[in-house]
Amino acid sequence: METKISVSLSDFRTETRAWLEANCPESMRQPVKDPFDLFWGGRNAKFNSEDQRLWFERMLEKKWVVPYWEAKYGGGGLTSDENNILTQEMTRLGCRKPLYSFGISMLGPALLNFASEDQKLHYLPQIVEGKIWWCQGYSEPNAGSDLASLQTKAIDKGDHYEITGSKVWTSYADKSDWIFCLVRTDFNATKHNGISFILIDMTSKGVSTRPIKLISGKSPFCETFFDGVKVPKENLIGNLNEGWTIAKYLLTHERQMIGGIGETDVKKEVHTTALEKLSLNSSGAISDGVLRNQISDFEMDEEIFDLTIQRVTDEAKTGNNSGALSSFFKFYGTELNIARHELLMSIGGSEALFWGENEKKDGDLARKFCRSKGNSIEGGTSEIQLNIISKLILGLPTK
Amino acid sequence: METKISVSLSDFRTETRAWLEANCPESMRQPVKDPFDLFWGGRNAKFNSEDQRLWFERMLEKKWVVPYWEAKYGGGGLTSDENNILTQEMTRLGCRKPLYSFGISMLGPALLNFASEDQKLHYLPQIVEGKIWWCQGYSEPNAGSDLASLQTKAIDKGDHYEITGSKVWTSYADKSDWIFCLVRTDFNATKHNGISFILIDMTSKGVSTRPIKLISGKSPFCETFFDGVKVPKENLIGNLNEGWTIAKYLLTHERQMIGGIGETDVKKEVHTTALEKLSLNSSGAISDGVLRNQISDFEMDEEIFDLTIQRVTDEAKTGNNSGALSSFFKFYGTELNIARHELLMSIGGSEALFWGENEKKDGDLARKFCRSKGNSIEGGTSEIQLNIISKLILGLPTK
Amino acid sequence: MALIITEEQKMLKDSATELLSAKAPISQMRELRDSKYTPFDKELWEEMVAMGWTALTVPERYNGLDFGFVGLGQILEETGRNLSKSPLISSILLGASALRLSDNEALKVKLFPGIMEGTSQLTLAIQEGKHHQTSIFNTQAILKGDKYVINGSKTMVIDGTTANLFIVACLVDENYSLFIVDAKSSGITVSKKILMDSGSYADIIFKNVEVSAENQLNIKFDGRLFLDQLMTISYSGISAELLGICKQAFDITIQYLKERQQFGVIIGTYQALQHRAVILFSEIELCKSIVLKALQAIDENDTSALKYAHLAKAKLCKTAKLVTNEAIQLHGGIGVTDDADIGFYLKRARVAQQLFGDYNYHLDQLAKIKGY
Amino acid sequence: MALIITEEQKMLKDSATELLSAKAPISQMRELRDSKYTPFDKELWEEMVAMGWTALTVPERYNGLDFGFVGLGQILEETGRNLSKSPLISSILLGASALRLSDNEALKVKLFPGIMEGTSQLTLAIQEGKHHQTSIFNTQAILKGDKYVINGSKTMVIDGTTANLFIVACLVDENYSLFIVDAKSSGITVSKKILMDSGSYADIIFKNVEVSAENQLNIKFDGRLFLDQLMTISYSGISAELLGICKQAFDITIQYLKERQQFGVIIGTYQALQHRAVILFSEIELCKSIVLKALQAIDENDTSALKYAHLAKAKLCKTAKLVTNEAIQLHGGIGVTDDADIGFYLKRARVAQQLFGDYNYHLDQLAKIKGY
Repeated sequence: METKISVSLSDFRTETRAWLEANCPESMRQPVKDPFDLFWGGRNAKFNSEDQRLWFERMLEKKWVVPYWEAKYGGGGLTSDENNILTQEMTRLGCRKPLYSFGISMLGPALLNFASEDQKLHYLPQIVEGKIWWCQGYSEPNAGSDLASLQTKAIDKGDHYEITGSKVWTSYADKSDWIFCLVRTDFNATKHNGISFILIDMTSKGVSTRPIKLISGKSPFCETFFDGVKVPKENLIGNLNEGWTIAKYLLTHERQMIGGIGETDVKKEVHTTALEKLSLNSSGAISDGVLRNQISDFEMDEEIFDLTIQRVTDEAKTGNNSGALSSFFKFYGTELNIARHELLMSIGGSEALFWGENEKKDGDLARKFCRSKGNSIEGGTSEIQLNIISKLILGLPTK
Repeated sequence: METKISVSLSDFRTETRAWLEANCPESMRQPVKDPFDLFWGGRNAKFNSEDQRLWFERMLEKKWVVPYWEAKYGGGGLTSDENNILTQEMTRLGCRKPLYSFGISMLGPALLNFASEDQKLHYLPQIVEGKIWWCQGYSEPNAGSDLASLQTKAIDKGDHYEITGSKVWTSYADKSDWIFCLVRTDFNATKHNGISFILIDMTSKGVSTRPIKLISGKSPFCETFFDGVKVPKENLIGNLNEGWTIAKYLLTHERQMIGGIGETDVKKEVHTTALEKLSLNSSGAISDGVLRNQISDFEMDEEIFDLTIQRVTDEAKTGNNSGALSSFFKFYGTELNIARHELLMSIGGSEALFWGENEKKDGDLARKFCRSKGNSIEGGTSEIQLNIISKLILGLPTK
Repeated sequence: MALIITEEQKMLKDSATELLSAKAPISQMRELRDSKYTPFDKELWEEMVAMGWTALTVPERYNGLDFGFVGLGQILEETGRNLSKSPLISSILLGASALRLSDNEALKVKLFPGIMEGTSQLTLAIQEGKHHQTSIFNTQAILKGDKYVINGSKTMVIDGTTANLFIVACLVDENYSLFIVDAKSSGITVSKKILMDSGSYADIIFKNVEVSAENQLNIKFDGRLFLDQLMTISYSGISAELLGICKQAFDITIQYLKERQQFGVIIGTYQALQHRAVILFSEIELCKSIVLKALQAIDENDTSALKYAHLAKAKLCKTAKLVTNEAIQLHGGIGVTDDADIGFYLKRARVAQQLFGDYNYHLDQLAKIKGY
Repeated sequence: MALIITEEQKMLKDSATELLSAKAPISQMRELRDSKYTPFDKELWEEMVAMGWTALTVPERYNGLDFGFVGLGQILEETGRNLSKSPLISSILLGASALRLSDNEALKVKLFPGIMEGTSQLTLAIQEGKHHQTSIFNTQAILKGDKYVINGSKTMVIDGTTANLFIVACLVDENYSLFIVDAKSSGITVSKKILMDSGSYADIIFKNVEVSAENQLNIKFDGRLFLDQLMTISYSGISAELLGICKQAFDITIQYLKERQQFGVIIGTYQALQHRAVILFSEIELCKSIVLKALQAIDENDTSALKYAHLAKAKLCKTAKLVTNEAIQLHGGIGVTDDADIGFYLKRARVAQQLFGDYNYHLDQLAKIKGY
């Protein structure tokens, strides 16, 4: 079969590859060992290495920190095809992202869709330049799966809102400069209709955070408390009491990320690890027959799941798409990741159980295993995804 | 460990064994090939062989057709221990039951618990003597899992009831003499409170039946229609409008039977079939490693399930029992039987797919496989059992 | 290339949906079964020929349409949906593909016309034991003069009672080879076997069956490679049919969940059933992807085509088992009656699962391909 | 014999419930972990000694209680429920059992008193690779004069950093043999490993370690049989602990389902969650039966005891994986925080699953025992 590639795209790929090879420092092409080794930007931005600084500044100058946003917002203005090529080439070379930011992946899309032009021009370029470290304030202790029952309240005080309540699962809240938040602005409306989306400076008086420790050890998650925090009214994004629309839009985004869509990591195949670690029988097969079958079944699903991402992405290009499919990807992708870690533990046997006393250095496998258990909970539990698919795709009735 | 066996029980076992060996004809000790080969009694009772007649008459004379009922009802008056010994010895020798009868397994227990003394003295001895072939009329086309919503109505006409409606899943209705039936006697009461339990002569005017064909081929099941059937009032068992109590009692009984409790067949181990039919590798293991693991996992559950029947039975003797456990046995036992047939099909490969054109002779394996799919539906679906366990054992709330 | 079907492939699929729902719905299959297990409806077969389905994968130089296996897969998916019975699998998926792969030019010129016209019906005789495998055959072909003499026995030959030509997989010395054998040749005994899907299969014994050396399908083409490529097509094609089975059994079941009432509510409102339905939906989503990929891989001569074919058959076997079992269970009592159609999906699925290797077989092959 | 526990066994179990809930609840385990992974609480150990638990399986002729393994199993089940940390597994389930099985009378007389008093702490050094197996050891003991010289290395030695005596499984020529080795012997290197359950394990290297021939546990008793019997006890005992883990993780989860509200209702009203809870309940019902049967089989010298032990460990490993995973998932967000106790059950279960062979290992052994 022939594939037609436009000449200009082909040129773009050649140029991109050459530029990346020339400009991406060798150390920025290595897999990330420690999440704290990433560059997150922010008011107190600190580069962990000279290479990291160089890479960020070069990409910023090239306008490739967020290559697909419009130029007026600080983006590179690339077309979707060009952006795909850039992503492919970065993946091929193993280039890290120059900036890790919930501003790019979550707040940005919300602003682009729901903010006023003034707000976009104000916030988006700051995101691109890495000036603000953003975190997300959605869930509350009693509003997890039932997010819309959130109780953090924003009371209208004329020129500002006064915000009181608490959020959980705010990643890096203790390091962030600003938080984008869902708050209740109307207590009389039905629960989905009284919610607004607002931006809050974390240095405001009355904001405090407390880290959450997970079963895997320390985590970037925090609880965040608001005790009568004053927030200017212009920080409201979109219409008052219509924040749920923005939330739904962002949750779909988040599900796709957690489900593995757009992930660029190349995962090591499980059977490769198995071949390194396990004994083989005389015909070269893994001696543990049960494990061999489990691995084979897992890799079957993993490979086909990746093909499914491809198929649905291709279908979306022709206009056939259902937003609820993101729930399917989130559900299935996280189940696969959990299964992967179970297998790695099985393969590793007693060795994989090592935990150690130094959280930063020891027990990588066991801690990642524990961490994976959260995948089917964060970003909407698997059960919530199943409910969504049942209703929106299968059209099964609710009582 | 020492076990104390009372001398008289030990004697009873010796005598029983001797009697069975002397009186059970050789052909009545062979496994049943064709269900139509069993003796079901009834007005038109026909013995399929001289041995079958002999065996029934000898057991009848010995009072062992229903050994555990009181003598005044035609039973043998055996104690529970004695009855267990008789069952064990019959199982050991492979003796068939002398009479197959829903009268013994289902109606009898209901009569014993809920009927008047007159009714007991009238019906029970007839059951023992195999004079009446009974069938069961519970489910209706729109009252399956939701049995209590049954609509077959019995209208009070002074000296009799007039019954109109239809029943499904009435086994052997086309061969039966009488049916025990749940009917609605009060349309104003809540659905569980307007049901009565009544006995109907199948030769009454207005009764008709139609056989139900299953995916496995012909079946003993029928649809049974009642078109203004006159039924004397004395045929009511228990109190008017309290039939649901009897139904619940009988359903528990039925579940235990379907779940395999009290089953005396000795099932051939799946791995034995596998060893006969499958190729082995050089170390004597089944070459198909996936199948080997599936068999091993299945036999693990099967063996432990049998132990669980033993444990719960033993616990019941000490007074610790929950009726809802019959739901667990029904659910788990039928799932195991379904899994067993899936494995046998896997082992048999293309050979097991043989169906043939002669229902009586061909395709035994494939037809039994198809039939097994009904196990998790008949006698209350698995889903209903799970609901019951959730509510009655786990105490989980309902909305 | 994009993992979607093209406009042309979509049109072909739509025309298949239309023809089969009109001329070969599941009621036809039921009638055929109730007419002493008639293998297929001849009129339908003529319609299929008229639609060009028999020429779909035949190269243009032999006057075929050369439309590709993605196209044939779309049709097989629809026959799976309708459980339509025809010689499409035996004569086209297997027969025409074997001929297409052959390097025996004379045989191709001779046989393609009859296959396309539907007047000649081929089938493949490969399986010998209870389970499919392609590594050991006991059937041998020995060269004597200008003829081969075939001895051995085959089983699970699809439409083996109606085909006029058998493609027989044999050992010639140590090598694999495929021969076209006339069904009427002396020394052939065909025993009809009706399987669970009401389909007609055959056990065939070959006793000193003579076949001209001109009937050897692979002349210079290595028999092992030939078989691998033919099996790649077979696995993928049967997987396409299984996909149709899964989709339709699922659709019927979802429809039932939306209609059936118990306890005063539609049973589709029960969350436990909803979640199980979504699991089925999810697995079928994966199935769609791998079936299309496997079919595309054949058309593109992808070097990983065999791996994708194994993946397809493994995943589809596993999913078909799950979906058909759940479909019956979610139907409740009506699901196990012969009156309901859903049981036919269970029965056809189990046969299609065994055809050319079950889940276990393909999972094992996948591990072997990856070297563990 | 009846598959129920006796009144005496029930009383023992109740006393264990009482002691552990009072003195070794899960909060103690958390404190030990937060105190630099302290292996166990010495005071608790003394209480256990006072309760007679260390003498439970010691024969009467050595002044033990000879109460049997069903009894020890009840206690281990309760330690599983509470995740209590103590040397019960290492020194009693493994150590005292090895000594009980030994035919070295002098050694028994010498060591039982210290074990029962809790002053001497034994453990078993058997595993060498990442996975448990009992068929190949590289650790060798070579007789030189009246001493054996041991060379090799062991891993996953439970409480290996606190035990004063190691029972080391070795090869002597071609035969298996077990030796009591003083932890302070020259040539021994112990490396502490904290595993996922916050427990303290050791990798131990034996380099020319000399041990008196009098320390050989099996004199005439065949080493293979000795190991099989010791493993029968080990598998069954760990299974009893896993049963307690499953039961408690389940109970905590059911409680949570009855309390937690979302969408204005108690989440335990959701049918999908109810059905999943019932699956867990059902599997735990099976677990109860096989654990008791396996323990009874030891006490009764049942010739099938090893089979029941494999069945127990296989089933319990599978169920513990299912139950702990579902327990976390059904808890939602709180389930993955360190604040909640439920995560500890996951972590201990995974370690106990690996100890003395995982599900895969025991399933394979079962097939082997049955000859397929």
